[in-house]
Amino acid sequence: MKLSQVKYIVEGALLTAHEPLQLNDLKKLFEVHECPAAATLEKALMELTAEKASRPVFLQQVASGYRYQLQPDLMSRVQQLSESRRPNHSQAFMETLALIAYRQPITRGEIEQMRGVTTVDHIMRTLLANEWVRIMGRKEVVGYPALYGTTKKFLDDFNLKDLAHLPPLPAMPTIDEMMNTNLYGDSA
Amino acid sequence: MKLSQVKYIVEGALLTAHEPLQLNDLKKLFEVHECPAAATLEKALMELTAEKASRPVFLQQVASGYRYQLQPDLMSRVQQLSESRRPNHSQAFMETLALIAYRQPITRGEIEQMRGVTTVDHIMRTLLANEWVRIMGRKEVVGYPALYGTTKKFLDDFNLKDLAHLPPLPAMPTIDEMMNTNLYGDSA
Amino acid sequence: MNAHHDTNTSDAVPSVPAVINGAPLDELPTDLYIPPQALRVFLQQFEGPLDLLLYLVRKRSIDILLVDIVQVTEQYVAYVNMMEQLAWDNVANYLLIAATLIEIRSRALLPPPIEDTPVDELSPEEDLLRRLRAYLPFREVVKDLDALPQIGRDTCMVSIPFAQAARPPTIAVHDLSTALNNFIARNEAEQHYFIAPEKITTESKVQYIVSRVHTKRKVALIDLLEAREGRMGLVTVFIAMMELVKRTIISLVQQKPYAPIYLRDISSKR
Repeated sequence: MKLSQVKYIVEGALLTAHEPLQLNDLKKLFEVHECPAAATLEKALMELTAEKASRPVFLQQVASGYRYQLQPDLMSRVQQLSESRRPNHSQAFMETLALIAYRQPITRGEIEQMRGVTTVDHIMRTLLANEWVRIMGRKEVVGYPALYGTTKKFLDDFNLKDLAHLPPLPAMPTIDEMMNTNLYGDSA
Repeated sequence: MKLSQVKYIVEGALLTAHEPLQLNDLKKLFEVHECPAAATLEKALMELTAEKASRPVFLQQVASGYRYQLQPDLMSRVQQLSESRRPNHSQAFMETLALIAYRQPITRGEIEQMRGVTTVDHIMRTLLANEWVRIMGRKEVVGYPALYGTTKKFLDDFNLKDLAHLPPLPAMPTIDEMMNTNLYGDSA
Repeated sequence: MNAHHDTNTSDAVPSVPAVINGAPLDELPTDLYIPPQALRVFLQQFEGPLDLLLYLVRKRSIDILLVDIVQVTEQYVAYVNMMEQLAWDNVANYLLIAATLIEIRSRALLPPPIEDTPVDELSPEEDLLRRLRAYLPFREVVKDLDALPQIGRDTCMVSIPFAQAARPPTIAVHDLSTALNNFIARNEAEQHYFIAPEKITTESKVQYIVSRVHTKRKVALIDLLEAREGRMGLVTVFIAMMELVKRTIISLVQQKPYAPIYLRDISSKR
């Protein structure tokens, strides 16, 4: 595989990853037969790092691996924008966060199974990026899926002392209540 | 402000946004005195869109704005890194979605009448949980059944700018075509 | 059957609809006998009754408007009967189409009605054809819709985290519990909302009709129908009745057009 192609793949993965990636992670991007040598991967990373100057994001090596981050001179502008935008958290987003908060530790598969949806990718990304959610460990089952839980920042941002202070879940509604509750927010 | 600098700022904001950004959002990146004209912003977006070819991510306009997204040829590799499974939708699921998309607003009964099959609950549930479909109102007939339609998120998730960009619906076949044409790729 | 379907992406009806013991089953057996397991695999390829009907009609190149409808009907009803033995959820939908086919068949066998049918009213076969034709474009467009690059499947959004973003909380903590509650309630509601109807089988209706006809000799069709069983009950009684006529256990009597239809026991005369 040509270096340019290795760079293309590695850059794509790093730009869309929600946590820093290590060399070992990057190797998983390739089939066994096409996997580049460690030296090639490092060369690709070096070249991607060097592209820094004129681009708004740059590759940075941190303790837990490589990640792209925003140029510092753009930080205040972008922050200003994100604060002005009232993030329109979707129902899916709220439900996912609620499931993690009340049912932690929970795997992504469990969330998907409960919600019946497989496309929570961007939601998990946002939750991890917000640092409201973190990986707490791995579940001891096939595939060792990550177990997600809420962070201290989540507690801070929601003005909670600890998880015990989450509002209690009202008792399960009776069937009658369920039939009459306005579940979809429509004008039933 | 030079076009190159506008591009640099806009690209940085779009690469770090959690949701697609609209022109109005992008304007907030600039101080009042330096804010570029709408035409300049649009030119910047156009040029950024054109850079697509050799880059692993590219700028795409969808219903709720502009966003950077991964080249599809990299998706399966990137999925190796996360635990996300590739969602595969059944023909029944997609037919239901297609009927809602092309015939909205439509009731569940009308969908069932068209497909000749009772809509399975979990299909509607997944469509609603995915936020691809929402209840738009009630039909003014006995029982006031819910009228379903597609959401902006459906357009976003399918990379569509608006409903007019849906793939064209094939014309209703004549009886002759139905009997004789190779509609299904089978050899009937 | 949709439950089976949803675990895999089914394409349009493939040219080889099923593989049984390694051998492709690409023709409908002419004698209509398929081992039940094979039939199950075969029928799983179809999205529903319209799909199956379309397949039968096309494979046989049968003009649905002509008398050949008999052949398709028989085949269709045979499949539906087998399906019922396999206890599928979706049988009611198939039965409804079967009833329509039977109606078409019975009309084909009867002399044309004396009064002309109103022009703006479609005959059952025309209506069925119209439904098949209206359904096809949607069946087809799925390919194109599914080919669109989808977020989460073919692509994902780039959103590089930028740290130090001390965003003020924009969600009240109360919203969280509300979200989870709505979620739980919605799931529960949908799980309990649908009250499964009693299973009505052709066989049970056959026995019911036989017992009624046996004791009373002559029973009005209208007395066999129960409103609470709805469409499904109606269709099942109809099929059971046709079955009993075929087995020459009962005969149908009608004094004049639009008069009540009676079922008469003819088995005891033999």
